[in-house]
Amino acid sequence: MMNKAFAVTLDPATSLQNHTGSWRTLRPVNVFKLPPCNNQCPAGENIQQWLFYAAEGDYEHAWRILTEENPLPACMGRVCYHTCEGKCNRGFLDESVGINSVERFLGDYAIEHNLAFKRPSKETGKKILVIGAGPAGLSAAYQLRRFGHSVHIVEAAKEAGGMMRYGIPTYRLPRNILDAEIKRITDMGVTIECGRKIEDIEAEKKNGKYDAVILGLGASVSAGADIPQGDTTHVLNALSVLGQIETTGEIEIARRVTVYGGGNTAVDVARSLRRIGAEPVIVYRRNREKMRANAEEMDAAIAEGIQVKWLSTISEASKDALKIEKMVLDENGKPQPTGQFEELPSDAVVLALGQNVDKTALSKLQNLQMEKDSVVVNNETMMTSIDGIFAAGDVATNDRTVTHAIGMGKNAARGVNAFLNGSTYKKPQKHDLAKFEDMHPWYYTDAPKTVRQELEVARRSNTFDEVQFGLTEENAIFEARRCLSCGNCMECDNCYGVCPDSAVVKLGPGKGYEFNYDYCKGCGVCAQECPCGHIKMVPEQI
Amino acid sequence: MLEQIKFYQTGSNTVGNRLLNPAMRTIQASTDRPNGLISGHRACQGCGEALGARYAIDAALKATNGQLMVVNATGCLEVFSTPYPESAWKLPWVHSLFGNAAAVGSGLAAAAQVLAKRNGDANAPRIIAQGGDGGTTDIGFGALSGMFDRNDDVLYICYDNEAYMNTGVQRSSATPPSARTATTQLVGDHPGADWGKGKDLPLIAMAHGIPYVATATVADLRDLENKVTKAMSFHGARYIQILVPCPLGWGLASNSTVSAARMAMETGFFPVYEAEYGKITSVRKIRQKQPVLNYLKMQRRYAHLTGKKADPNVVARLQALCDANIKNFGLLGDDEPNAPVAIQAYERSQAV
Amino acid sequence: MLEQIEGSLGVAKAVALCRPGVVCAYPISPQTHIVENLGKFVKNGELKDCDFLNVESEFSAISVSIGSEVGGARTYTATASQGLLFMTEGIYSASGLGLPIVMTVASRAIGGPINIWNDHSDSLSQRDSGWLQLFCESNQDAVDTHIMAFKIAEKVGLPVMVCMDGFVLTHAFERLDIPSQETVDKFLKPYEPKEYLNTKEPVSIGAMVGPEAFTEVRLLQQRKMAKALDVIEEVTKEYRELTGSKSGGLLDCYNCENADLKLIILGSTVGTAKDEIDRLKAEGINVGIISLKSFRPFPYAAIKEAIGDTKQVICVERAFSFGARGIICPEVKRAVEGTSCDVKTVVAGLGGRPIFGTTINGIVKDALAGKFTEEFTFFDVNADVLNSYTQKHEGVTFNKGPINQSAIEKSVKA
Amino acid sequence: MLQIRLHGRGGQGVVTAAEMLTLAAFYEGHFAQAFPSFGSERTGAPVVAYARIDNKDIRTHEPIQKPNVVLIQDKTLLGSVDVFGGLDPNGFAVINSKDAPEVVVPEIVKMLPKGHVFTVPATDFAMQKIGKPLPGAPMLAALAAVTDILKLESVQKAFQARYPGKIGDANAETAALAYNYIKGE
Repeated sequence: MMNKAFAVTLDPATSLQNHTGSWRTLRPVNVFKLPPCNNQCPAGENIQQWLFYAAEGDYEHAWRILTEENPLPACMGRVCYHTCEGKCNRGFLDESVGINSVERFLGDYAIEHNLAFKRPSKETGKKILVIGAGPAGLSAAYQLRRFGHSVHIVEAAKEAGGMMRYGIPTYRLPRNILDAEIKRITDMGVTIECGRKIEDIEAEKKNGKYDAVILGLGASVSAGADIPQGDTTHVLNALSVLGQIETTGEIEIARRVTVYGGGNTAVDVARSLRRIGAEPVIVYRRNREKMRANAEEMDAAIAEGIQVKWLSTISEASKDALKIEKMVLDENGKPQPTGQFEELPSDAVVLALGQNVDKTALSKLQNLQMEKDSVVVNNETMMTSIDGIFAAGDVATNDRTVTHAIGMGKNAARGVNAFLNGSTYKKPQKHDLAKFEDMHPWYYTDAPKTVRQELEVARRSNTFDEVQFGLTEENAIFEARRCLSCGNCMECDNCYGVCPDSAVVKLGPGKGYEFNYDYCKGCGVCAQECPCGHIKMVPEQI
Repeated sequence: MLEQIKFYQTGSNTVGNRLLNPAMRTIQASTDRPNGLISGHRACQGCGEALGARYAIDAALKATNGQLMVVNATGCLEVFSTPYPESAWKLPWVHSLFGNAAAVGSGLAAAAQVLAKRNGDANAPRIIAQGGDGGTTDIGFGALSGMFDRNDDVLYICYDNEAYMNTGVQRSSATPPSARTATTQLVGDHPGADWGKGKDLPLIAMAHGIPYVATATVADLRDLENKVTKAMSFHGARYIQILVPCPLGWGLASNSTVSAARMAMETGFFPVYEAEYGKITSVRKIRQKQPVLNYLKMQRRYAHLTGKKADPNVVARLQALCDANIKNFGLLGDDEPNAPVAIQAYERSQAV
Repeated sequence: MLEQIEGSLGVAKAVALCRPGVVCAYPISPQTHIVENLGKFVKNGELKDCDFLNVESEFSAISVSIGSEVGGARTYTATASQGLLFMTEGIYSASGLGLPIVMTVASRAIGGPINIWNDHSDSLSQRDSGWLQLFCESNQDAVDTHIMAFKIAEKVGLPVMVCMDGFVLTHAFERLDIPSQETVDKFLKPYEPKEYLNTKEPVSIGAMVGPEAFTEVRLLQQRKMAKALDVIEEVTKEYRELTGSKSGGLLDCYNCENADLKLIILGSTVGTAKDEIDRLKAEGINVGIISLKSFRPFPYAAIKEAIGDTKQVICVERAFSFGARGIICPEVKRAVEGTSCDVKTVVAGLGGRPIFGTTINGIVKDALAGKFTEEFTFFDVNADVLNSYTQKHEGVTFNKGPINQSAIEKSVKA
Repeated sequence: MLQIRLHGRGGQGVVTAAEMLTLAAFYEGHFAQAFPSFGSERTGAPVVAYARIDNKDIRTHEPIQKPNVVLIQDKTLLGSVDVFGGLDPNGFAVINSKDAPEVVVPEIVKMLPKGHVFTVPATDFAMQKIGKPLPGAPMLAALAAVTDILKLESVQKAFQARYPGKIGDANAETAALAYNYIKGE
């Protein structure tokens, strides 16, 4: 031991006795904001979280987080219209993150590695009947099973999958993928009974001693149109065309086909027909901006040589031609006839003007409140006007996408679970939206050009042959790593590093950070330099 | 696979990056970082110097495996870190005077080497001498130049906040033109610091032909750590000047320390580069070029250049200064710097 | 071993015998030969494990010394005059940090006007710096005092200035008895610093100390000085016993028994005065000489004892305090306060003006004749030189011979 | 105590000569002291050095005002510097010149006792043996010859000790020439 001089010589790190936290007038706190992707996702996927793990290469962890909200990632990675990407904050920087392709990669990874869902840790003994094995029903069944309930699905069609099987062409969703993801749900103990259409829901519930029922019926009936037509005109509906292609792999149809409609189904039909050698022309009464179909799908369709007649209605059909009337949009955006006509050579017409739910069984339910084409449900609990009967998917909404169906299925399961526990499900309050202005974009790197080009191809490949063009692991990680982690910690250590007072404590991987208020002087550098906008300075209560 | 993917969420821009291979992570990101300058010091809120000092000293501690001793010139850093009875330093540290840190460093290095030799230790502790820009570019300049001349085994770090902050923000020879200080006030026809004055100490250091000279800022931690680490791989005299914004002296929001330093780099106002034996070997390129006005706007010391009465000619001159830096140091794209090499540089490079 | 060598070389050899770890130098006359020789010793290997640094200024010389001493190495440097003043800030820092640096001051006048010759204005300007200041009366004294200085400094925990008259001693070529390395090694053990910077026990040295403890820090420094008085005597005793030397000590008395007058003298003038005192003795005049070796700490008790019951004391001073009077005299007065001893300052030998035996003779005769009527007198002033200016410009003339304070004051009023 | 004052010009080795003088005396067991007149003299300027030789410890450090001997290494100083100032009336003077003392300093020859003023062509000897105008060694040798206070060998040894090798030997040979020059007179 040295003989230290008084006062002039000091022992090391003795400043720790000086608690500079008392200087503070503002204190940093961690805030969790809702990333726009998550906010947008109809299935409520915690995208930022699963990208976080995907970026690390921990695919299973990522998949498990993903499947907390959505049991069908491999399917969704293909068929979801990924509106999340349209809201992605990265779009302000360069291009939005290819969330969908990473989801698909994770889904495929799980299939490839035989990842299974965990069975519930304990059984509740409650029985639930789910009607329809489409995305809503499967989602609801999966979530209910996770709660420990026993679930039985009754499906009218020959096979489970609903519109995923009978409404989506195989080039968008190979059936082995669908089968694998359905099997994973049945492996949890969910039973699916196919080929039976329940006519009397009340009786079924009562006889089967179900504690609750979820109506998961899809919109399986194509809407018709009143088109004056000759006898010989070949008019088909979209679902039957798609169903036939699904079942047989092809369809006998003329070369010149007109697809009538502007939704996703119209595009699916057109592109499917294109693949079997036809020359489809889409006729739509509004313009491109008003089109309901997914823009990427539409781009792909055009790229594949499919022609579109915008602002057109079919006023008359004959054997080999259609009489088309030109339309204009009025000030409300509604198409109005112009009285101008032209002729479109066409051997057949496929009507893709929307689908409806088969309401025959529903109409027998007394006191079931309906609105237009769907069942009225409580927005939070998803319960219909009848106690114990819930609804999800096409039957309960006009937003008839697979993603919506999955989200609604999940919500309905939560509603049922609360109902069975004697309470009412309340949706948790959403965090504030993570806005791009809250973030510190300087920190995010640009993609090197070569990698980006490679990715352009990869990102678009999922519109065609996925087996060949699916994302490589490299690209998936690459894409996951582009996530800005909006409003949520990505553990970049900035707060920990930039604190001039070493007053941020790093808790270790996955645990984030905490502030040491003994020393934090409240300068705010951590908040300023947090790339994600995860730190907020709030006034001290002095 | 993970390591091969060169594209990261935040690349090397953030302090840590869990996605980087551990060997590539910053020292500051580590939970067991040395914290050579620990909490409880009395620096102002958002002090750039406290931050820069911890960054640099921690990196040097790592590079020397803890065999490091520090000499500190009088100044803010000294005053806020060691007021009796508390020291914020965890490593051997000494303060003597304002203008003599480099020379005390020389003496300490000599002693360390002699003692190691006598005790049969293979490696003597390494020495860092450090001070602010006043202690470096002004009052300690002679001692520093002498240390460079002798090529003593000392790394001198100048924490450059562009004025005498400890005494209340007076002009130093590192104060940029037109900046307000207590001795270059915003009055008269030419408010702020005079044009045509000041020294460029990194270039002067390079002219000594010493093994290593670098500039860095607290806004690029990885660059800073790399430079300190690299500096410690050389023996002989080395110099690093780190831009450390001073919220008080610059009239900067206390949360903007790092942002201001970044802006200084991205405008070209503060060129960041390194040189070995008098020759520039690398330049930190501007990532997102900014007009100087964006830098000036952050700081009240330039309030006279951003308000209604602002003289656009002065802003233009400052922009020209940035443009000259960009050109001379090759701060953009693939441009290459071109500076003459100093005397004795070759000989020093040949010295063991 | 006896050698006929220059004083500077003798000092360099003495310092080398003390095995310093770091020697640092900036050249200034008349210190140059000391450090030139040390530089040579380091380079030719005579002085091993020592770093010799050529620095760019005295400010850096003291600063390097501070650094190396903080680093735990025995450290030596040397300077003079302007160099010492240029060091001043570091001088205070070194003592405040308690660093036992040994530094030779080859005493020389301070400019302006620039003057390279010997007087004591440089070393005495550092009176309040917190350093021990040991004066040497001969080169043998200088050799021995340097060796003792390291031990004293390290025991006390304060730096030591060894003050030897520039040129008069540094450049004098004389017979010197240089102790052997074995002897010095026996006397001076390898340096074990009380505290120093090292990575095993990290400390922060040089804290900022505010009003809450500054007085206490200063008191402890004063306490070290008090300790130094004993340490100087102990170390001197030990050294003398080991080597048979007569050097060192707080002060040295010559012919002090029953002296009618005592002269207090610092430095090389002592030898010249001794010869003159012997001549005066032959004339029947009994004058004692007190050679003041330690000016800081000032040995009040030893001075009082050395003066004894002598009624008249003259301090022969080679520097003074502008606007005040002598520098040594007030200290001596304090020492004999309450006695009837009369203490005065006689200024002589400024800026290299030689103090001859005749100068001493004149001082003694004037003193005994009661001619020093005031406390402060310029003795060896040349009225012709002075008048050549004052007469022409102001019409003022001074009488030949010593000029006292009131003559100066009167000349202003005239 | 013998007090010697040496006069010369910067660059002629005046201070060295004073030192060598005391070193020679040291070899013979004497106490001796040499010191220069202190100043910032440059080459060519008049330089004075002093030496004292005694058989007891030399305590005084005053400049020599009353020398017993003056050594004048450069006779060009004679007109400009009071080289004989304070010289002991019984003292000695040695002047570097090939001319006779009566020619060089007739008044001094008259002033001092007979045989107390010598000249020696020290520079000539130095040029012969050393090849440079360094008259120190022959001047000291002349002093030794004049006063008998030192042996020639001691002077030679002093130079050989300070300049080991050729230069020392050359100085020694030069010294011998001067010594014999005086002794031969």
